[in-house]
This record gives sequence, structure tokens and C-alpha cells, in this order.
Amino acid sequence: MDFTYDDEQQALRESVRGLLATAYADHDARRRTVADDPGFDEKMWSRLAEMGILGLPFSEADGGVGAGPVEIGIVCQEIGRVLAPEPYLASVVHAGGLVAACGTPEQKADMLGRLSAGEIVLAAADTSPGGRWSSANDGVRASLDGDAWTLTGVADPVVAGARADLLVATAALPDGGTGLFLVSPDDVQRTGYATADLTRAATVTFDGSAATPLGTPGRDLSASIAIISDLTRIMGANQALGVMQAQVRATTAYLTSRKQFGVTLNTFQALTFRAADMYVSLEMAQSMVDWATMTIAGGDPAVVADAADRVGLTVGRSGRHIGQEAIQLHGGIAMTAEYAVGVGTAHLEVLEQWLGNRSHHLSRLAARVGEHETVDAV
Amino acid sequence: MDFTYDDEQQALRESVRGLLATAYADHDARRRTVADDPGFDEKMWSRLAEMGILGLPFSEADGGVGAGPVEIGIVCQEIGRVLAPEPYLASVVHAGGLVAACGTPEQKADMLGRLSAGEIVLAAADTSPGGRWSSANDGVRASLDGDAWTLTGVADPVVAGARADLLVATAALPDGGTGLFLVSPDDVQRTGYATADLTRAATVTFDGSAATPLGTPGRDLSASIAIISDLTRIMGANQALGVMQAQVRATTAYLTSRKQFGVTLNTFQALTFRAADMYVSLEMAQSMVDWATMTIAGGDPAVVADAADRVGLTVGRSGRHIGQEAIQLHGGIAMTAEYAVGVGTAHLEVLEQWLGNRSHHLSRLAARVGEHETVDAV
Amino acid sequence: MQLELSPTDADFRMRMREFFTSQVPQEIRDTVLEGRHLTHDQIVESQRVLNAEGLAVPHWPTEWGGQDWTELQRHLWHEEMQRAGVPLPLAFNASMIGPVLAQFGSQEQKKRFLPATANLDIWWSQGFSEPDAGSDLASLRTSAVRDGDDWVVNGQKTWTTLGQYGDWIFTLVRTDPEVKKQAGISMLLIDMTSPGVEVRPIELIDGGHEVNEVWFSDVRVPGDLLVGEPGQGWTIAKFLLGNERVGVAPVGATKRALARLKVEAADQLDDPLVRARVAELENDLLALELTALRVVAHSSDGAPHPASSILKLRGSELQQAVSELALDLAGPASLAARADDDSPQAGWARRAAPTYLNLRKASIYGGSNEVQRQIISRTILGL
Amino acid sequence: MQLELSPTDADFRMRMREFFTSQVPQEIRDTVLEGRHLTHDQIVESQRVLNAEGLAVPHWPTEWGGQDWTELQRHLWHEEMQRAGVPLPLAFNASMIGPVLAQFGSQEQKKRFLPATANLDIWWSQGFSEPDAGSDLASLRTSAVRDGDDWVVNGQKTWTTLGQYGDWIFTLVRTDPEVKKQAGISMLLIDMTSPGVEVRPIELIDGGHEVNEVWFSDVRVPGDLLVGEPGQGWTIAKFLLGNERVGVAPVGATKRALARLKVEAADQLDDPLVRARVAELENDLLALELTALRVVAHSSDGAPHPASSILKLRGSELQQAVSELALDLAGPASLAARADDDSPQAGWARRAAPTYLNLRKASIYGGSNEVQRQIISRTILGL
Repeated sequence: MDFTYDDEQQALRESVRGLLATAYADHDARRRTVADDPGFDEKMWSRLAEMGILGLPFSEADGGVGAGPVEIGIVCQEIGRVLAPEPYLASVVHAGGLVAACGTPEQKADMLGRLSAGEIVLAAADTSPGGRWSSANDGVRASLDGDAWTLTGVADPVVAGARADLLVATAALPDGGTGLFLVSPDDVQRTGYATADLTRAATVTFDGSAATPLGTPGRDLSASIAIISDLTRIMGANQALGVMQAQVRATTAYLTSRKQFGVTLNTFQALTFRAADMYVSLEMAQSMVDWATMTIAGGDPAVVADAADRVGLTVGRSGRHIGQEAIQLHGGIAMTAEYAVGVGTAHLEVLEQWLGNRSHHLSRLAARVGEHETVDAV
Repeated sequence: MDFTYDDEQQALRESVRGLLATAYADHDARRRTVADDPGFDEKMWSRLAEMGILGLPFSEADGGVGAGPVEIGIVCQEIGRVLAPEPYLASVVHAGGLVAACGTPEQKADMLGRLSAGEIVLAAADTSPGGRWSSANDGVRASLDGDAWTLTGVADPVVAGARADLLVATAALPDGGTGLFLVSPDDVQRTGYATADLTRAATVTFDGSAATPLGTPGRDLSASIAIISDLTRIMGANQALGVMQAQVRATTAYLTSRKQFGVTLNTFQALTFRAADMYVSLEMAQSMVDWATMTIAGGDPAVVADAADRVGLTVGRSGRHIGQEAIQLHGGIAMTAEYAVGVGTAHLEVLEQWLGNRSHHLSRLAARVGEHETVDAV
Repeated sequence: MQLELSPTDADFRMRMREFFTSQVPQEIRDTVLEGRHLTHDQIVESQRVLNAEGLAVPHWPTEWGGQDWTELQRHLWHEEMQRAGVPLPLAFNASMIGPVLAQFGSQEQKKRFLPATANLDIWWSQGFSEPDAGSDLASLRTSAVRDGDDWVVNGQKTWTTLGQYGDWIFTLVRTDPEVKKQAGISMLLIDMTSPGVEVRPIELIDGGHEVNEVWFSDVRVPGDLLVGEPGQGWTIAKFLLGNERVGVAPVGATKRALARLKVEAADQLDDPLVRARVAELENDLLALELTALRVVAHSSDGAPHPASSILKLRGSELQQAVSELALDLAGPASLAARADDDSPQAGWARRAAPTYLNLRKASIYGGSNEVQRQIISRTILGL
Repeated sequence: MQLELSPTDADFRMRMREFFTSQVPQEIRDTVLEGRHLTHDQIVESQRVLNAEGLAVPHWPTEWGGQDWTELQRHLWHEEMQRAGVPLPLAFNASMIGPVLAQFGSQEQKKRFLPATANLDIWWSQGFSEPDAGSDLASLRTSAVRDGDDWVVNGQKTWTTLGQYGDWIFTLVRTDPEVKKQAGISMLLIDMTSPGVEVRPIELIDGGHEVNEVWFSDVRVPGDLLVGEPGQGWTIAKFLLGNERVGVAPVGATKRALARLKVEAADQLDDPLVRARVAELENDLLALELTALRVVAHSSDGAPHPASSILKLRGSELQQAVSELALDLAGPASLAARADDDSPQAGWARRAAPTYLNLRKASIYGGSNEVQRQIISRTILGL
């Protein structure tokens, strides 16, 4: 049992942090970047590719680096820390993960190689309007005519969907189950928009759109889709952890520097005690994130699904607590788009509602309390 | 609309407060009184009778005073304020209420007259072991042989049951529904015990015990039993309010007098802010208690049942909050039986679990959220 | 003690309800009820409808358009507006500068400003907070220096809500830097079209333009636009902030928001955990509404009841909690925050995240919840 | 990073589990698992079983019966005891005075006391708190005055847990009233059978007799029972309180309590709201357990990790929350708190209210949660 990073992991963290800091340590730079489409910095995307970050999750055979979940988690934490807008989670972890899990060897080599090289952006279209974190996606249906597949229906929100060079779409199969398809943006109608934190997403309308099955045509891939969703949730929790760490740090810095009534705010015990409670929330979140990330290596989908729910619940609650208190303890300034703290709170919400909110995870966990005696860490 | 007491109500409050203060303002006196059975002061019971307090709820025809719910609520608040151990709620409000609601004119005149005069103590036996606030009491069954009724089963907890001169018992009727019966303590087996706050209750075992139907024999009285339970809940909430008022007052007094590190505790903002939150809880509870008490006059059982759930939820939550914080802000001293604050917290718990806890009320309210658009005060 | 409204008050309430639901344009009320943003013109139009009926500034002196109502009637008026989705009369006009001018203004100032203020012919902005004077208002640094009959103003105000619409701004300025903090402050009325006044938008985290910075560079203000006496600004400010009591807890609006949410997300009400959250909130709102009624019942004219801090505290907490529930019920649809109306996601769900973020302000602005707790612990509890 | 235990540690854990579940009497373990009160003799018996196997005081120096374990192994030992319902070695002996004597005691003191302390042949009590010196311990007033080779002690200690069983008491006393607060304090070991020592019970709100007042009237204490140097008491006390870290969060015990509750109140698990409360608590306990493991992993010998304050804070909160759930699930049956075993109400339900009330102490004793928040905000956050 070991909760520490090894030297290589430390080095990875430092280099990612260094790269992202040059770009986004100043929140104004993030603000300028997200002001215009595509909502991130294409050059940064290339640099991440050059550093091997985009290929981290994929096997060397597919053009990737073949790193483990801990490394990917490190990247996501660093992204969260400065609110870097690059669509790593959506494009690499989620959409790339689907390709890696379900693609044919040719599809994997082709797409993951180009993704790792920063040549393409992928987006997963797996949710219909009003949908709520289900691996089935009843709003999009696949049809087979001869050996030509087409999709019809609407996916929304598709994170990074407006910029994506290729869509990885889930759709209900004619004979039941859910399949995965590659769809060219040219064959759909896309309307991009910004989320509350200025992440980019899109409405994607399929209307008899030509689609290439990912992997074996016609096979129900629900189980794999669920696994990748759970991995994405855990990596999203890593990203949220990075945000929360930055918020706690910013809050303590503010309390020790901002003056009211002639003294710094840390003179007021009611505020410092609340900062202490934020820190407690942060540590609990950190523990769950580390744990959930480590469960992935075990390779048992049921364990990982359980871990995703558990970290989703804890991080969801910590995120609300820390995000809300960070704004409150800063006061008005954190209400402004000019300041990273409030935008971080928006980002926490977007992550949570995108990947599964705490109510969702709580309901799932509550349904299972009768199935075990205790919940044990190891 | 008027949230204030009229002159007579003010006078009632002052006189009850005066009487109870002479006995219990010093918590040691309460402690001595509850140390021995019957767990209250028989002389105080007589004095309450002399002042007309025991007869407050009952019509003048039945030997009572014919006062309204606001007056009864005032008495309960004052009882709560000093943790007076006399079984007013159990004997007068609950058991007496059942007799007043369901008894024949003769039964009422006889029993309520004697109750008002302080000559007898009644107790309601309406809950079976493991039972949870249902007006049905499946653990006790009534049988009819000729025109002789008998009861068999166990009731527990029966508050004031060991001291009671007569038991008012609910029991499942042979043809369905729930009836009410008067049972002499001589015909049952009783085992008295103390609750956590040293209130007295008992296990009552009926074993073919002779029983006299209250009111018309064999009639299902579920509706009336439920109404009286709801009235008792609202009066219990009044009593809890009195406890909470005393706890907030004690806490503020302690914070301004107790020194640590050379200064009084109110120097520590983290503590004074928590006291402020206690006060907010108290005010919310007060509002709900006043409101629920006033709904009784309207006479609509559905409205009163709803009010009982609402005040039960709010007071349950306020009671936890204030009771727990009162102990925490006092520190160790409030953990001792010598100090009223901790005992008050025990009393709040006993009231809540006896009459219906907040989880119970929340579940009932949650089941009804679809039945209205908004919840309006008037 | 008695729960029912008197026949007079019940009639009064019905009259308000009828007027608000029949005379204020449906489109404006729908905008409010659905949580969409009101335009400048909608706010103006609505207030003029009210003012024509004498319902815009009922708490002003009758001489200047007020109504001789009881506290309870004012409360009912206020609640019925929220219930019907009527925009509340602009607080800067109706609750802030209006009462101040009626109390402290010269007869000339009253004549010049009060009717136009009631009718929203003048849109007032508030110039109190500064970057280094928020909760600690007395530290303000914007200066006004005598020059002949005029004052010359320099400095910066911030958090000026809807300042982009402002015609005039009432400001606290330091007219005497020599005396102790509070004593050197005065209130000046400044025409925002004056040379040297600049309004800069502050973008908020919900993407909205709701607050502004206002900069004053050698702005020349005629001497007759000082309210009361020089140095009386602190007294006037305390009077003004005390008047915020009316309408301090948005009970009615929060109730409507929750009621709408129950309809909009009706399919999720099958979930017992959702129902429990709704039930808790409904109960908390009832407790708050009843507390507001108790405060109203105990208020004597003028002095704000100290319990109004409770209303502010709980009111903001519940407003925020309802917005948080909406966000959770919206789920992934809440990502479509800045999608346009062609979005396939429901409007309420698209508005959930910006509303949630925007309402974080409720516990910060207008006396933060920390300030309210301080008032409660000091003034009420004597700590 | 790696989740699994190493084979060595996994073996270690299994060995602990086997020993605890096979060698410590079932009756004692059932008493713990069901939340009933242990007798004096049960506590002694259990500790002697552990001590015979070298498992009573593993964190002591090996010379005095300790084991050369890693922090993780100590953690596993501690968790497995809780899991099996083994009473933890008496804290006053194993975690407090034992390590103090090993560190600060004379060789004579060590020989005289340590073996008997490990085996619970001597039952130690703690004499630190006084009526006016709780969180502010340095204000203590119990005095020890030199008289020849002896010290004469006068004063009062309070909150002395299980003092009714105490053979000896380790006390903080003021030996020099002239110097500044902390500098005048020393630690004395006092035989509780000495003339002038009086133990008076304090009844708690759960009806239990768990804490006491201890009065000293001209109690004569031989000079060789002073630990370390005169005036070193404050240093020793800080060392002692730092050692409280081990076992600071009763994670295992709270997990067992929740697991038992799920069985005992199984019929109520049909209620989705109950299930949700259980799921939240299980998750919070997992987060706490993981945090404890992280702290263990990062602890270097000796110095307590500042994050141990987090463990104390959350540990007490969750312990209290589980007891609160038990109370709610017990419902009316919880009224039978002081009924005897003939009661028709289930034992767990009868114990629910006293346990709930008793555990309010968890956030007060051993460094209140306010003190923990202060440590976190100052030491960790630098506020």
C-alpha cells in the first residue's frame, strides 16, 4: 500500500504543471482563450501532444505511451488546478477511451495515433437531451440498410462536439443494446455553445447520418461504454480535485492578505474555522480520488463502477462545499468572471453535472447498501 | 392575523412560569424529584390542578376549564423551559385528549373531572414494542366474549404508565379497526422504567385483561386516535420549544461568563456565529410552533395532521441542532447530569422519538409534495 | 393569537392579487416567473403600471405617493407581487433614495426628484461600495472637495448594480478627510451624464452584466445636490440600509421558483430522495414566511426589527438551496447554459447553472451573511 | 501508488485477525460489538491476553515490550482490534503514561512502572483538566509544594475518566507559581490510595459513571515520583497529547457499529431515505479510513502528522452521526433507555439514546473540535 507518487510520476506532474502554468497561471490568459471558439488553445493542444500527454492512456502499439491511471489522474489534476480549457477529459479520456476499448486494431491504430499526435480532436456523443448518465442513449437510433449504417436522433450535451474532427456516438441498435459509431462532422448538424464555465459543448443532430461501427458491427457495447464512463468519472474527479486544491489555496491566501476593518480577514475566527472545514473536505476528496484512481489497475469493472460512484458522491459534495465557501469567503470579487475562484466553482458544477451528480451517485449507492456488511478500503 | 398573546394568555404564562420556577428553576430540584418514582412531584400535580392547569383542555361540563390550544401550548412551553417532570403531555394532553374525544358523556364527566382535579393520572398505551407512530396498534388485540371485552398483548413505551391510575389503551378490534379501552392497572402487569431524561414510562402487558370500551363499544376510532396524536405532537413541539429557548439562553449566558485563555468565550467569533445560527433555528421553530398551534382552532383534521408533520420536522431538526450545539458550546459541563443543558438535550430526544421523529415526518411530507403547488402560511 | 387574516386584510390581499395578475403585462410576469432576465424597458413599464395605481412606493410618506398601510398590508403587497411574478419596484428608487430624500432631502430636492423617482423616470444607481470598502463601508475613499458652490468628486465605486441603466447615482463621498472615518462622509446626488463619470461593466460568473464599476474623475456636482448636511452621510446611510428590511427575504419568489421546478421536473418527483429535498425546502420556506409575518406583526414604525437579519440569512440560504436543487434536477442539460433558444434542452434546465452561480451573491450582497450573524449575535444575543 | 497491501502486511493483518478473534474471549468482544459497557475485569482480562502476546503496547520501545512495527502495521493492528471487538488497550496506560515514562522517566521509574503498566497491573488515571483549565490547560491551579524530599499536593482535577478504577494517577501540578504559566508545571505520579486523595463520581447525561472529580488535600508524594525535571510538565504534556494520534479516529469501531445497525434495523432498510443515510455514512467512513491510511503512510516517527486533527474532527462527527441514525431507527423503542433486560424492546434500540448522548463527548474530550479546527487553520493553512 502506497499513497505517494514515484519519481517518474513526480516528474510528470512537474512538467505538466510547468507547461500549463506558462499558459494559464494568469487567469486572464484563460479568460482570453475561452472567449473565442474553439474555447481552447490549439497550440497548447499540440504541445501536450509533443510532451506525450495526449497519448498517455493508449498503448504504444496504437501510437500512445501506455501509461497507467495514476499518470492520467495527475494530468487531470493539473488541468483542474489552472482551469486549462483543453478538452483532455472529453477528447482523450472519454472519446479516446471508447475507441481504445471498442475499436478494431485498425481503428485504434489510426485514430489513437492521430489523437496522440494532436492531429485530431474527438468527442463522445453519448447523451440525449434530458438524458441522465445512462449508458443507453435512446435518443439516437442506429439503422442498417445493406451494410450501411446510419444514425438518427439528437445528442446533447456533446462536450467538445463543435470542434471535434470525428464524433464517437452511442446509439440504440436495431436488435437492442447500444452500439458505438464513428461519424464525420460533415454528416451531422452541429450547434456549438459554451457551458457556464465556458467549456465548449454542442448539440449534434443526426438525420440519417452515415456512421461507421466502432469494433464489430452490431454488437451491444453497453458494458464497455459503462466502463469508460466510470473511468471518465474518476478522471473527472481528479480534475475536480485540482480545482478544489487551487480554491483552498486561493482562499487562505485571500484571508491572510485582504483587510477589512483595519485587519486581515484571518483575524476573524469564524472565517478561519470555515477554511479549516474546507480543508477537511479537500482531504477527504483527495483520499477518495487517490483510492478510486488506484482501483482502476485492479481491472474489475464492478469495483471500478463502485469506486466511481463513491468518488462521485464525495467529490460532488466536497465540490459544492469548497466551491460555495471559496466564493463566500472571498466575497464579491469571486462573483466576477475576472477571478479564477468563481469560475472554478462553475467548472466544478459543469464536471459534476456532465459526469454524474452526487444525487445520482447517492441513489446508486443507496440501492446497494444491503449487499455488503462494511465498505473496506483494502 | 396575530402572533401575540392576549392579556389573559400573558397572565397564564406568568402564573405557570412562577409556579414551576419555584420548584424547578434550580435544576438540582428537578434532579432530586426525578431520582425516585414516580419521577415527578405529586404536590406539584395537585398545585397544577388547583390552578386549573390540568383541566385546561376539557370542557366546563366535564369539570375542565375549556381553554384553547394556545393556552395548552403556553403550559407545555413553560414545562419545557424548566424540564418539569410532571406528566402533563402524557396524561392530560394525550390520554385525557383521547377520553375527551371518544368517551361517553358519563366517562368524560367522571374521568376528566377527576383528572382536572388532580385526583388521577392517566396514561395512553398506544404503541407496541417496535411500533412506529401508527394509530393502529397491532401488538394489542381486543376480544369480545358476551359483552365482556378483554385485551391481550404488550404496549411499550407507555409514558407515565407505571404511575397511572387508569390506562387508556388502543387495541385491534376483532372486526378490524382500532378501538380504545379503559383498563385498570390491577388487571395488567406493569414494569416501570426511566427514559434517558428520567421521564417515566412502562411496559404494560395485557393478558386477557378486563377492558371497558371508551365510547361506543366496537367502533373503529382510528381517526380520533390520529387526531389526538397530532394534537399531542403539536403540544410536544410547544414543550420542545420551551426547552430550546432555555438552551439558547443558557448558552449565551455561558459564552458571556465563562473564561478560557483569560477572556470570555464570546470573544471567539466562531462560537458567537454558531450561537447566532442556534438562534435562527430557534426562531424558525417558534414560528412553526405558533402556526401549528393556531391551526388547531380551525378544526380541520387534515390541516392539523399536516401541521403536526410540519412542526415535527422543523422542531425535530431545530432540536437536534440546538441540543447538540448547546452541549458543544458548553463543553464538558453539559455532559453531566448536574447541568440542565445536557438533560434538556436528552428531553428533546425523548419527546421526538416518543411523538414522531423528523425522519418520520419528512417521509410523510415527501409523500405529499405532489399534492399542492406551494405551502402557504395563510 | 389568530391565524386568519381579518376581512379587511383578506380583501386587501385579493385586491392586490387581482390587480397584479390582470394589469401587469403577462409577458413581463412570465419573464420573472421563468427566471429569465428582465429588460430595462420591462422594469420601467412594470413600475409605471404600479405607480399609476399608487402601488409603486406605498411605504413613502402619503404626501409623496405613499399609502397609509399597516406593516401587514405592506407585507401582503410585497408577497403578492412575487406570487404574481411582478417585478418589485426598483429598490434603488423605491426602497433606498426615495425614503432618504423624503426624510433628509430639501423641499426642492423632494419636488425635483421624488415624483420622477416613484415613476422610474429617473433610474437611480447606488454608489456606496468601493474596492477597499465593502463590509467596512466607513473606509471609503471617494472624495468630494468644495470648489465654490460645487463639489468636485474623484474616486471609484464598485458593485454598482444595473449601473449601466443609471440616470443618476446617489453616492457616499468623503467631504472631510480630517475628522474620524464616519464623520467625514456625505451623500451626494450625481447626474451620471456629467463629464468625468465612467461606467465600466464587470462580467459575473454567470456571464451576465449586472454590476459595474463607476469612476469619477473631477466630476463637478452642484452644491444643492448634497443631501442633508455635510458629514451627515453615515447617518443617512444607516437609515437607508435599515430600510432594506422590506423585501429582505424573497419568500414569495423562492416559493414560486420551487413550485415551478416541481412542474418542470415533474418526472423526477418519483424519486423519494428528490421528494424529500422538496419537502424540506417547502417546510423551511413556510417557517421563513411565518417568521416574516411575525416580524411584521412586531415591527413598530421606522426601526427595523433585529430579526430582519434572520430573514436575510435564511432567505438567502433557501434561495440558494432551491437553485441548487434545480441544478441537480437539470443534470447534464444544465451544461447548455449559453446555448440559444433553439437548444433541445428545456429552458429551465439551461438557466439552472447560471442562476445557481448568480445566486451565490445572495449571501454576499446587501450585508453578507457573516454581517447578519454578527448582528444577531451582538444585537439580539448580546454576545 | 498502489492499493494492495504487501504480502508481508497482508500476512500481518491476517495474523492479527486470527489472534484477536480466537484468543480474546467472545463474551468480551460481544460486549464491545453490541455497544454494552465493559466491566473493570473485562478490560483488564483483555489487555492481559494482548500483553501476553506482545500486542498490548507495540508502539513502546522494544526494550519495554514494544514491537518494531511500521506505522502501517500499527494501523492494521488498531483497526483489526476494532473490527474484532477487542477492547483497545487502556489509553491511559498504553498511549499516555507508558510512552511518557519510556521517554522522560528515570530508569527506576521505568522498571517500577512500565511492565505493570503494560499488563494493566496498575490502572492509571489521568489528572490534567481542572474546572477552570480545560482547553486552556496551562491555567491549572493544583499545587505541589516541596516539603523535604516530598511534594505536598492540593487541588482538584476533573473529567478523570474511569478514575473510580484508578490505582495511580499521573497529574500535572504547579510546582512553581512564580514563573510564567507553562514553566511552573510538573508531572507527578500519585498513588490513589494515598491519604487525602478523594474520587467523586460525576453522573453523565446517559446515566453512566464514566468520569470523576479527584480531590487532593495535603497529599504527600515522594520526590522520586516526579517525572523528568521540575518545570518540565508542559513539555511532557505536549509529548503525551501528541501521542494520542494513534487511535484518534475510531474508524473500525464506527464501521462495526454501522454494520450492526444495518442488521439490527434491517426492516427499515426498505426506506430509500434510510438507505441514503447509510450510504452517505459508509462513504464518509471510507474517506476517513483512507485518510487515516494516507496519514499513516506520511508519518515519520515521533512527530504527529498535522492531519491527525482531521481524523479527530471527522472521526468524532461520524461516530456521532452513526449514533444519531441508530436513535432515529430505534424510534419509540429508544425510550426504554433504562429498562432492564426483560424489556420487550431490542437491546440495540434501548442503548440508542444513552449512546447518542454519551457520544456528544466525542467532539469535546481529547481536544475539542474547536481546538482541532484551530490547529488545522493555524498549523496547516497558516491562518
